[in-house]
Amino acid sequence: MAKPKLAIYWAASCGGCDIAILDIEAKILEVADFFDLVFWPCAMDFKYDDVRKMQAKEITLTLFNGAIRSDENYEIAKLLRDKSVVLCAFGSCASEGCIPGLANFTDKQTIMDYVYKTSPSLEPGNGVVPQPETKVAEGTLHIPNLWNTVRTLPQVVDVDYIIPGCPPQSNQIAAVIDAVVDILKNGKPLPPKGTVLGASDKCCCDECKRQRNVKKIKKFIRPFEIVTDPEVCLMEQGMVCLGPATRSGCGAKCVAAGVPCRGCYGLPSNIRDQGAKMASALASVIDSIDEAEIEKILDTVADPLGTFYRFSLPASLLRRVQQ
Amino acid sequence: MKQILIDPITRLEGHGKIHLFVKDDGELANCYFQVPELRGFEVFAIGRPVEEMARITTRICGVCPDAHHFAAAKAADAVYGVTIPSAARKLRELMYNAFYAGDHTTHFYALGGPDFVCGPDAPPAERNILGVVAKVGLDAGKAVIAQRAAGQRVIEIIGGKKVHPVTAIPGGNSKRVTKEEQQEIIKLGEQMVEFAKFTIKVLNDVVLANKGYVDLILSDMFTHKTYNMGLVDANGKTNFYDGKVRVTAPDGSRHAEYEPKDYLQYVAEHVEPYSYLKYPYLKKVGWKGFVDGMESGVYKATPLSRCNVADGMATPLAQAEYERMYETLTGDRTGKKPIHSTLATHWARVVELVFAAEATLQQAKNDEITSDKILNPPTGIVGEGVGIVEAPRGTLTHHYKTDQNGIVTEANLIVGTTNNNAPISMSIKKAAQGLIKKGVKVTDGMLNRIEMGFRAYDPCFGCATHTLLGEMPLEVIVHDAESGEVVQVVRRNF
Amino acid sequence: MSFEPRIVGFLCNWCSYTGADLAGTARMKYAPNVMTVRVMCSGRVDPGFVLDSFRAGADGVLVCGCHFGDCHYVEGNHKCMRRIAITKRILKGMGIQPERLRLEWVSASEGARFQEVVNSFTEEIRGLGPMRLKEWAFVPEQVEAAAAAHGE
Amino acid sequence: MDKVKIKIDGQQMEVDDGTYVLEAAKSISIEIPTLCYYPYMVPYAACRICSVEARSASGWSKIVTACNYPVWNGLEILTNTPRVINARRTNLEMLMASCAPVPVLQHLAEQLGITEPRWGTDKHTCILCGLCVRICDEIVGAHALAFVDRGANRDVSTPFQLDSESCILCGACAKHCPTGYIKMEEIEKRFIVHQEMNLSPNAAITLPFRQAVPNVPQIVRENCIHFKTGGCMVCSKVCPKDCIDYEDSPKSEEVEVGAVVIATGFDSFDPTPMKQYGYGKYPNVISSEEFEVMNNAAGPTGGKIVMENGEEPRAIAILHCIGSRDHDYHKYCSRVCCMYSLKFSHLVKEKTSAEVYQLYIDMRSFGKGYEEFYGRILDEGVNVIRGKAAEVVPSGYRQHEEGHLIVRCEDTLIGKYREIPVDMVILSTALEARRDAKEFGRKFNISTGADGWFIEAHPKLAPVSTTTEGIFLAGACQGAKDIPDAVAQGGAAAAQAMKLMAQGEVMMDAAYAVIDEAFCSGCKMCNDMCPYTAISFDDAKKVSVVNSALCKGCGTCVAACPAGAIMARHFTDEQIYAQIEGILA
Repeated sequence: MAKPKLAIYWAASCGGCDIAILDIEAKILEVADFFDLVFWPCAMDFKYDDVRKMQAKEITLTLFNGAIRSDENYEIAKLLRDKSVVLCAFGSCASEGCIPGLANFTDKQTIMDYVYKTSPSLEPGNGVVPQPETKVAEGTLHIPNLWNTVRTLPQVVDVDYIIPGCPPQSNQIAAVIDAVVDILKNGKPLPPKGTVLGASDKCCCDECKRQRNVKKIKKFIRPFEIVTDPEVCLMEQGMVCLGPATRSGCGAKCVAAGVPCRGCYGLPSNIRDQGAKMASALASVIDSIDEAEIEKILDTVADPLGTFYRFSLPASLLRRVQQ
Repeated sequence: MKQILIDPITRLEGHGKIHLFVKDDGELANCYFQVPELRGFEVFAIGRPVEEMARITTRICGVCPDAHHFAAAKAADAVYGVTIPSAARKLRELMYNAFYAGDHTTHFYALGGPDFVCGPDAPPAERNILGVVAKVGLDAGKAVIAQRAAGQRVIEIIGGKKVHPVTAIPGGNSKRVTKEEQQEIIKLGEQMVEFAKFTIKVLNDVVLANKGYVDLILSDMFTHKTYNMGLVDANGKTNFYDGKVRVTAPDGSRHAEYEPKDYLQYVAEHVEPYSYLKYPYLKKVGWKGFVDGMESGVYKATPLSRCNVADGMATPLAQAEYERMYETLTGDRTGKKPIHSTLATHWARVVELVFAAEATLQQAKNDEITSDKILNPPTGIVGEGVGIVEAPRGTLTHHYKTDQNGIVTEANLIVGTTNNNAPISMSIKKAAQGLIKKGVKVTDGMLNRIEMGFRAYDPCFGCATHTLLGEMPLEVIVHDAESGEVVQVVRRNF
Repeated sequence: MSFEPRIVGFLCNWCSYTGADLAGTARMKYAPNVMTVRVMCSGRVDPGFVLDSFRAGADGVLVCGCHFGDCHYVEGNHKCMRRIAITKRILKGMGIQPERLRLEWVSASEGARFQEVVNSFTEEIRGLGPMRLKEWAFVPEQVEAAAAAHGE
Repeated sequence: MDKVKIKIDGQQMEVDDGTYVLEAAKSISIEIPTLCYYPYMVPYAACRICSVEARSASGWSKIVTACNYPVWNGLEILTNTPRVINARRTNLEMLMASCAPVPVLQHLAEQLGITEPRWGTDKHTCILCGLCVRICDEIVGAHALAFVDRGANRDVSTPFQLDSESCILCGACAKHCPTGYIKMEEIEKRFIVHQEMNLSPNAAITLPFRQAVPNVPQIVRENCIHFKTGGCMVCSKVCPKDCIDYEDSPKSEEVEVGAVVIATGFDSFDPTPMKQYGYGKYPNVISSEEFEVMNNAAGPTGGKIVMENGEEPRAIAILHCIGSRDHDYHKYCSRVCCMYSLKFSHLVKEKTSAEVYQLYIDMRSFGKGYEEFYGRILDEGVNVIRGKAAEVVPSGYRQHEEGHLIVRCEDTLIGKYREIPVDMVILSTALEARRDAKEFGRKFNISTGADGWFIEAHPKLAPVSTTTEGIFLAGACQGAKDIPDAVAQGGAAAAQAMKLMAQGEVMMDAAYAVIDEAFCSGCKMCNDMCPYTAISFDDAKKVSVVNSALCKGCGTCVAACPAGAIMARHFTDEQIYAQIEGILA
């Protein structure tokens, strides 16, 4: 029988997901052996046309990483949706917007203005701003239109599964691949649509080895302000740690390394807004009933929004900042 | 007039495109290199705590997140005006060298390698890592993967995570390294050094033994006499993690040597309307367009540039290889005379690879890295800081201004590959001009040569991800600029 | 036609909800703009509810609980106060006027106060004007149109 | 102790050896006059009024002072022989030589038939018996009094006639001074009425209040001499059952119960702020509670209805709705005032011949037999005037009405302004919630309404239950009500409590929180969240667990759970989000 076709595409992302795939090391050979890799921009060349020429549902599995930020990203997303049996949002960018999603705190104009008009290292007196369309002596050049709002893959096309993480941890990727191979080889049933793969239902604390006792917070501290006790829950040491509101699967590596979780594995199944939930939980453990004091304590949270929504802004209830 | 669009070629922030405009008579009219994506990290950095930038900017590039991690961390240290404990500094440097070793390896074997090991005109099917493996031995492929794995493992031990490390915070590191972990790193270091030696051998036997290659390297088509930029330590030797930025002129004379915080006096960025990516140049020389020479501010920041500006390498094997390179290509082993041929960058990369491996092992053996004293919690705040490291693909600058709470109010980033934006454009154009001529049909070999022009820079994302499947296939569609109808399609390796 | 604010009111079962009832049985007239959701305690109100209300098109959100010391669950209202405080910060950061979220203490016997709160809040929201979410929904047509205009 | 046989005025008796004659005589109730005698002190024999004749079998006889002459076997005492009378007369005449006007002495003089004291008389009132000095020393232990000067100038006083710091103002000296030489301030009669409400405000031994349970007196340490000086302890000497325990003090005991009935009752409204009625300004304006006390047969006036000056009033006005049905004070109707006011007029009519005026807004004689009672009052000739009293003023400005009060009001039935002259005004004050009801309610997690009464779970369906399981309300603490209603509600509350106890199990509200182990990662965010400590941590499974029996379903832990692992049954996130979606659709 013909090998199942595998496609891996990235839109607005950093490539870390692809590196993570490579970090499964020797297993990558297995993948190459089992699948027919029809499409992996960073591993091999491709033309959109070639994909367009494919039959609908010709690709068995597409791992799509990266957020949707330009017409081009969107085009490919639609294209791959049509051509793939299973479309999988791979990594934080595709599933929830991730760090590029922080752009939803601002807008395209502000970014263009800063980068090409106010950045301190600009050519003195620069008046040039990149244009969608540029006439040069020899003809016309185009660059794709940038969107004002970063979108997640599920927001623009129908997605079958989600593999969270920034990036998804290699061991999880390996596990998912085994599962997929198992399904394809032995005709195992597919998991229900919308299932989150390569992660668990619990939250980061489940994998965190630190001691947890009582959470009562009088002042929030930042990761560098103290030499942390390696044994004790970082939040109980006063840090804003998103672990409790973050899906587990990462192995709680960051907290183990002494820095608080920032939530890259996305929100657990039962909640709708990672930031709001974290905020609610934090507010709950603030140790005061005096309004003024509470405000004081909240002031010690550096950049609450940017922390609560570090990875999930475009997927949050409000999706972007309102002007 | 016809337009040839090579799209996409490689990923910096997103894809890159090459436009070749060909006159009806086949003569190349012009060539444009585009980067069609923009993220705006500088803008959404505003309002974030500066210590978080080391965890945010890693997402600029998942291939060299370590470079961004440290550049941002160093900037943050500066913002808080704190000196990190020497143990922390050693850990960071150790991790960074290990990262270099892995990164350079993959590029040399997967990307640059094939062109030489197999020859630029070898059939594409062979001209990839598998071809390399065939030439230099079956285990090479596995060795390359092992080498990557080694680098990633050291990063995981010190940085907490393989991709997007997290442990560098203002004032030092958040994670201690245990004695057991140190032993593991030492083992990995030894493995790296062994591999580095093997790489030198490959370079000798396969590349330098072949006069044709040396000529190709030295050929004018791949030569640009630009300024060079790189970090050097107190002794003027190459250092990736820290030091002063040294810039030398095409003639080898010293243009400048400055502290990171002064970068704005020396570097500025030019903008073209057809590309989102800016074109850095030397402020004091000025932007003169896409031209080289003493008068043009265009500079390179590549492994070769780093060798050109440095007085040598800090480790014995690397120093030996350094001298050999200069002797072979300039006849002056001291390295006073800069090398301008782009393709020599591959060789320089091997020199750095050797240095990185040696340094990793050296530093891993220092027991201080297992110290508990790895964090000086900052007390005061300065409110502004610049952090510069050498990313494998060029000098990486992070610059932050903050309020009294260390919340970023202004940010400026000059990313590794960006430095080489202008040179890359020039290399592509020069290669294309050399190849696309009246009456000449565009062939696969030509395209590869064009590609060799920019591949030497190892533009971010063009690199590590090629390990398995060999060198990037390429397709060129030559079509009529007016009607847009396709007149010729050149495909390769599909 | 004039703008009629749509306000979601989260009312504590023991105080404000009964207070609203009282206002009703006492035949007090007050603005019909507040649509109520009964919760057992203001401490049940999750910032997510507030954000989702705005997401779903509310112009304002009113949360009512028991006066301090009167909470049927001892101190649910204190927890509520803390959560509302942080939620206001989130709204501010998200570019939504924090005034669109109001926390009031209305006891079971304060039907009149409930009337007053609802009326004043409704007027305040009327003053702030309708709440329009910017680019929340993803509309392919718009994007494709833009792309076409863009010439790609 | 061995007994001795003695004879007093011919009566044979046996008493303990060493007993004083006076005590012995008292025990067989033979009167011997005394002035300086006080039973709990060493006799002093200063006044010598207690002189008696002592005889022996051998026949000799002599005059001795009974108070300090110990008995011996075979002693015979005669208390009214001419010789004895003569001795007493002489002593008295000597005392009268300086202290003629003292009533006690006058009285004795009559008994002894003295008309003209031989040595003349003088106007002093102190007979220098020294009783006060001895009491202050021996009993009170304050040592504030002493004899000063000597001879004709001898006197009892505090050192140097200055206010003594040693004096504790206990009043013992004044109380026992036989001649009334030492006086305490006069106490107003009105004040006595108040005093009687708790057996005087500064008494050392009192009942906390009438009908206190248990109804036994207690020592008020701050008023007790013993706790000031360590002396006195007279009460312990007096008490025949040795009940006095100075060491006893209030104790609080913890009792585990399954149900609580709250019956804390009401406070009565203090009319002082209503200046127009002059309460506290005019002594004959009294509150209904004070009037009740006055009516008490055991009360200060022995149940007599009298004015401040002790005279019987000729006209009494009873003002309804003082503090209730009043927008400035309580809007509610206190329900009981109309009826007790009618009862008052009935009592007045019964006990006095005074005219009674009832000034009311509406006559609310609801309930069994009430309306009939109202009718009866009318038959008794009580004047009922529809119209709330505007003010009470002294009638001083009119010649013929000295010392009386004028009640001004509008008689809304005849539509006329009236001024009613009366001697006494009774204010029918409102019932109001106990001042500490709010904080008390917090202890039980029950809330109070705007007017301060405790709120029942449901006005119709659960009138005695509260929003807290097992806590019930009885009587006026839930709202003003009269005795029958209070008793009825008390019964109901008791029954509810009994039911709980009989069941031995409680019905759970279906709305409580549950933690889904599959989603809980044991972050412990919720553990300290629960006011009922219903959440505990399962160390084996590393998850938090809700004890559904303790959970009250407030849902604050649900809002707090960052993983969405806790579900509030019947108020789930899904349900609430769906409501939001629905109402805004």
